[in-house]
Amino acid sequence: MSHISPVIWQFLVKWMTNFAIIPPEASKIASEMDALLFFMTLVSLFGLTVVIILLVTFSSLYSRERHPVAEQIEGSTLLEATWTIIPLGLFLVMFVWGATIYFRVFTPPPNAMKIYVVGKQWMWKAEHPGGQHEINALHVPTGQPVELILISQDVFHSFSVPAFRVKREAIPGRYNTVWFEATAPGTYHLFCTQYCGTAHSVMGGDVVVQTPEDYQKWLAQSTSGTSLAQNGERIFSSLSCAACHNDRPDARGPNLANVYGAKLPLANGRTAVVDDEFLRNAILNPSQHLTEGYAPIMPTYQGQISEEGIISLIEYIKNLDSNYRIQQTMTTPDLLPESHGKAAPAAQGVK
Amino acid sequence: MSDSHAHAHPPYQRHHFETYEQQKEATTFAMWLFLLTEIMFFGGLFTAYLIYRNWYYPAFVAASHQLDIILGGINTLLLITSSFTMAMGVWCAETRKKSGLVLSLVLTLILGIGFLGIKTVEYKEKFEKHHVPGHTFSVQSFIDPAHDEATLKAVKQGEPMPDPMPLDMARKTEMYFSLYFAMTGMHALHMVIGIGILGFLIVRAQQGAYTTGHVTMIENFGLYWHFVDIVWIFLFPLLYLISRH
Amino acid sequence: MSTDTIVKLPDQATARMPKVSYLNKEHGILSWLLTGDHKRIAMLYLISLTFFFFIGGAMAGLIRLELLTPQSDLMAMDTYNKVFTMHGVIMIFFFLVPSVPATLGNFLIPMMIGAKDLALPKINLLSWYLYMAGGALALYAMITGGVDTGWTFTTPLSTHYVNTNVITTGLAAFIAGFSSIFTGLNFIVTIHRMRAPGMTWFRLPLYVWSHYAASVLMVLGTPVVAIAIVLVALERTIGIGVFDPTKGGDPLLFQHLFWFYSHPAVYIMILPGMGVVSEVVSTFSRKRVFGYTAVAFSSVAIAIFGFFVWAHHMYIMGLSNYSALLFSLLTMLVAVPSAIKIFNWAFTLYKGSITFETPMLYAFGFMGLFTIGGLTGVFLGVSGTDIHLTETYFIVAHFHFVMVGGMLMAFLAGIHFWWPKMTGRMYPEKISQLAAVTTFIGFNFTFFPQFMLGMLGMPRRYASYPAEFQILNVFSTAGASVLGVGYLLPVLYLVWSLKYGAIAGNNPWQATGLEWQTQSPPLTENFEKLPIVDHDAYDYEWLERQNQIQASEVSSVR
Amino acid sequence: MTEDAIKHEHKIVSPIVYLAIFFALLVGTAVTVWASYIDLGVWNPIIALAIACTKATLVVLYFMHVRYSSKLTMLTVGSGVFMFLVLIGMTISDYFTRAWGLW
Ligand code: HEA
Ligand code: HEA
Ligand code: HEC
Ligand code: CUA
Ligand SMILES: [Cu+2]
Repeated sequence: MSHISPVIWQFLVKWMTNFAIIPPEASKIASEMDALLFFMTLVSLFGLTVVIILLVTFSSLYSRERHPVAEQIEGSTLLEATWTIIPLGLFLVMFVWGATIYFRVFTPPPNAMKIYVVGKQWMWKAEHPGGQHEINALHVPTGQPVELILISQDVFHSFSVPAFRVKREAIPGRYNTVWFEATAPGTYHLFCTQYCGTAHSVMGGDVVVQTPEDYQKWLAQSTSGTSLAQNGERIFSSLSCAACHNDRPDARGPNLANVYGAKLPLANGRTAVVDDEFLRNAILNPSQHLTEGYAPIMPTYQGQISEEGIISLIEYIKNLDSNYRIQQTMTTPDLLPESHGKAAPAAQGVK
Repeated sequence: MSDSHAHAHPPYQRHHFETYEQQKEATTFAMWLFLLTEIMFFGGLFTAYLIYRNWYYPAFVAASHQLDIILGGINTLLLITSSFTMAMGVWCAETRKKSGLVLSLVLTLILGIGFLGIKTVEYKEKFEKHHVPGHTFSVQSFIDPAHDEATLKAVKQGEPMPDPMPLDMARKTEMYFSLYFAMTGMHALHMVIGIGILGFLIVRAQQGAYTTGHVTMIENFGLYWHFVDIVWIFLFPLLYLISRH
Repeated sequence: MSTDTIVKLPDQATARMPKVSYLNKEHGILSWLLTGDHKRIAMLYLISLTFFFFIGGAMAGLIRLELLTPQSDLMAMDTYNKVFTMHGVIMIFFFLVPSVPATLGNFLIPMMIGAKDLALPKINLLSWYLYMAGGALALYAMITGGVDTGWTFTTPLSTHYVNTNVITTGLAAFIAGFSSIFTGLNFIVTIHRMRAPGMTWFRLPLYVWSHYAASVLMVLGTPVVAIAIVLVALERTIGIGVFDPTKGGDPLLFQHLFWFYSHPAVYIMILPGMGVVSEVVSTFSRKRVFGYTAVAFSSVAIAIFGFFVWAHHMYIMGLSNYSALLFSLLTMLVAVPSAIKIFNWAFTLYKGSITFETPMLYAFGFMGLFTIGGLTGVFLGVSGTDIHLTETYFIVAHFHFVMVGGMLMAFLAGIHFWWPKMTGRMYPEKISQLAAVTTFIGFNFTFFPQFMLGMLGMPRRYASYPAEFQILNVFSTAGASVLGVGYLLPVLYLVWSLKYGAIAGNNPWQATGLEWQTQSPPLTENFEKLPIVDHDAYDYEWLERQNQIQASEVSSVR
Repeated sequence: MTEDAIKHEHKIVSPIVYLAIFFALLVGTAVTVWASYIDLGVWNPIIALAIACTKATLVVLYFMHVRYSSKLTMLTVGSGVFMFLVLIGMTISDYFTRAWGLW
């Protein structure tokens, strides 16, 4: 739609949002979604009108007063074919159009900035890579694709921002992702839309869209002092991951530098792309995706690290572009496992 | 089948049917439809099994090796034999051999009870080894077989010592046992119900109720019993025989 | 409203109710509770279903009252959650799934195919007892603390995080499920094996076809939800881990198993209603249903394709994208047979001779509202738009349009249409037309605003909501009170008509079905002698000839 | 009961057939157990299932008389198997494609 006449589209959207028929459009995908919704509404109105016209005209033309004796008609293959094929065709158009949007919304672009969101009964916790934590709120900049990596600590939740027209369930045990690019600064509703127990209806808050400059300011203000990666580094050392994952020749575990995004050959002969989900699994269920050439000796950390802790670890591993940092970890005395607890500031997320 | 009843209604024909044949077809068809629901009922469990077996194959292998293949095999034989005796029961009813019918049913009953008896032994062993899912579940025998009594006993009897498993995979054996108990439990429940009905049938057969030409009851029960047998025919290789080599 | 009518009643001055009928063949409560007669069982169902409908309706009233204001002030959030859960559970499992099949289907299928009873009368009675047991259990669960999982029992919420009566309610649904399996099984057997001589498949009324399709869904779908519920119960009690992510289970698997039943279940709910509409539209336009075979086969197509689309309830849950593609495509396909039906009904009116008695009004209501509900279902079936609309009031509006605007209207159409057959007396026409119009208006006021709420993003299952949504919610609540009146009216005047209604005679509507060719209320064995069928369904010319023959017989006797 | 009703349905299966099937089942059981002890790689479960299916088919056809039954019964059994496969197959379609693009 918007391709046909931007002016009319703009007008329509303004009009509809002013009369509270659609929520404000605050993301790139929103206008496309609305275009499809608009198209489908038109088609539906058309179909409904046809049905109503048929019902009304026939009822008045052939009421018993006007038309006392019915004429028996078997049917008409031609007519029936018509009303099979036309709706089917229209539905298929909707299907294809909708599927393109669906794939778009759930396939984040590679350059997206990642924000982790953990849902739990009954709050949303957002973790920015810079270490900013938010509860029941989310700050995002305009003009920058943002990928949300969602997980739940307990039951199903669903992260919904009507103004962005995106929504994704946060489920336990697995990362789900969704992305959007905000366009209009402002404050929008954030809802939990999957029923999750008693306080489901108050599990939500605001999404604050800011210009990139304001966003930078906000980032600077609300930093907690440690970035996710730094926190991850602490966890890495306090759980002695580096005992195996280092670049020494006799290391028992694979080198983790630059592993993120790589195609990893697995022991079962397949390969796997290392993404967030893979890393999470590698830490919790290490023997399920054995890396080629290594023994299944890595212990599971299930039950020892919280979801936030895992997120920090992942963020740390992602940013490992050399083993320099691991070396650092190993040689910094107060971060060494033995002396842990004495000097190291407690890492967040270790249970 | 009966010439004396050529056109009069036999006593066991219900009033709303036109002919006995219609009644028989209707009830048999109904039984088949019921078995259809049973297929779907077990279908849910088989779906779950298939998925988790693919995800956690090593755990499934290790856990399945905890089952006693001899007991499982004997049980399979018992069930197959009971299916055979049941089929013979149907034949006896059709050919109006009352004592044969009663004998077949009693044999079926005994075999069925034997199956459940062995199942109880197996369940008991799972309890003792802490392999019942839930609070008492323990992965000890998988992560540390060298210190597991039951495993040691098996090793003494000539079985190879299993390798210890990584903890995370060992924990997934609980999934195997969840499915094991859900599937064999549902199957055993069907057996229990079947045995209950069998008891009733034996009494009625003794009174000669099914050797007068009215065989649908026996036939339909036969269908049920064979269905339960079929479920086991699948459960046995799926649960007991994973990668035994 | 047209004053012209097709109703042909016997002369009220001389008319008498039949001396013997299924209603007075035997007396005493026990003769009802132990009956094998499909018609009596249908009446038992009718009474118990109505009871459950009003319980569910009372819950709906509470929901709407709470939503009058943005805060959760009428009741605590917990209570609200319990209320909508019980509303959903009761309305789905104890009202809508059994509604038309167990009452009208039970009553009519044997009569329509010319049989004396359903094939398995004892199983039929058993179904009712199971239904009552399940219902009692659900009420018990409700009284002793309720349950707050939503009617979808989503894991792991239902398995690990709520401590309300999940198992009791699950068991209730389980038992009700078996009741519906037995009903469906009975119908299939009856339709296959009990047809009167000459009643070939393509002479069956479309009502029977649609019940056949719905029964197939009941038999094949229900067991899967049964096992899912069993697994949830086992997870709560002994702690097996099939759906538990902390034990390596996949909570989405529960969704698969649940919706494998619960999507087909929506067609279990709508198909019998479509059957009613076929009968009503044909009778009141005095015309054969346009394209009989297409309508018959579309029922079967809905039943078959209905099994292939369940994952459209899981688009945003983490279903694989490719799977979403597949299920979305199949959803588009399943929507088409419904469209065929709607247009075929519309064209049944073409060159008919139409009158507008109450059943027909409800049928018109059905066609309009179901079209809206169905088309909005397509909005949800399209994977892209579902992202915005899912879990909002758009869904709530969608399914109330199809279930209340569609099926409940069809149920009322059927009850009015066959009331004379079931009781031997007519309902009062004027007031019932008023009730029909009231429900239509009330319905639209209640649920149309919810589409807008959904578009705006108001999530469902919310006890409190942002203030900006209040206006539309007030509309909705106001509409619901009108709707409530619209549903209370029929209860009152139908009970009234039992005693004071006009005596209906065999065939007040001059309809063609076999059920109309016998006395009303019918004999216990339905027909005096086994009917032999030599004409197609909806053959109004045959009826005409039949009437002439009878008239000449009567005059010759005199 | 009329004569043609009898020949129309209801063939009495002879005990010899039952016995033969019984032995086939016993052999089948033995073969599955035996096959599970040899390493056939991916073929192990396939063979186990194939044998189980054969055994089940024998039971259905002979013990349950489907071979001698009406088309309707066969159709019923067929639709049961079909829906069973739909349930499993379409559910698996989700699990199978979840990791698409990731290997
Ligand atoms: C009677 C019940 C019933 C019926 C019949 C339907 C029918 C349909 N439903 Fe609905 N549905 C429910 C009851 C029902 N539904 C319920 C209870 C839920 C919510 C469950 C919960 O989560 O609690 C739900 C949820 C639901 C969802 C899940 C939404 C989500 O959770 O995200 C989807 C998605 O695809 C959907 C789709 C459809 C479709 C495509 C149809 C189709 O069958 C509709 C077909 C009909 C038509 C299409 C109308 C006729 C067409 C015409 C007249 C043609 C018009 C002409 C032109 C276009 C030219 N429904
Ligand atoms: C057959 C199915 C059916 C029927 C008929 C109805 C009928 C109605 N429903 Fe229902 N509804 C569902 C099935 C149904 N519903 C389901 C499955 C859900 C989802 C549950 C879930 O999320 O888990 C739902 C959820 C649901 C919600 C959403 C709750 C939420 O998500 O927070 C709402 C809100 O408006 C609602 C309203 C109504 C209304 C106003 C009616 C009206 O049509 C009812 C009109 C009838 C009456 C008003 C009764 C009249 C009687 C009286 C007035 C007597 C009263 C007596 C006393 C007070 C003692 N329903
Ligand atoms: C006892 C040694 C050991 C310890 C301690 C250990 N690992 Fe590993 N890790 C391994 C081995 C061996 C592998 C390769 C085999 C495998 O995939 O399981 C591995 C694989 C991985 C992988 C998969 C990526 C790849 O390149 O194969 C990740 C990610 C990982 N470990 C992270 C961690 C983290 C984070 C910690 C600490 C919390 C940790 N490991 C602790 C031994 C260890
Ligand atoms: Cu979290 Cu709803
Ligand atoms: Cu659906």
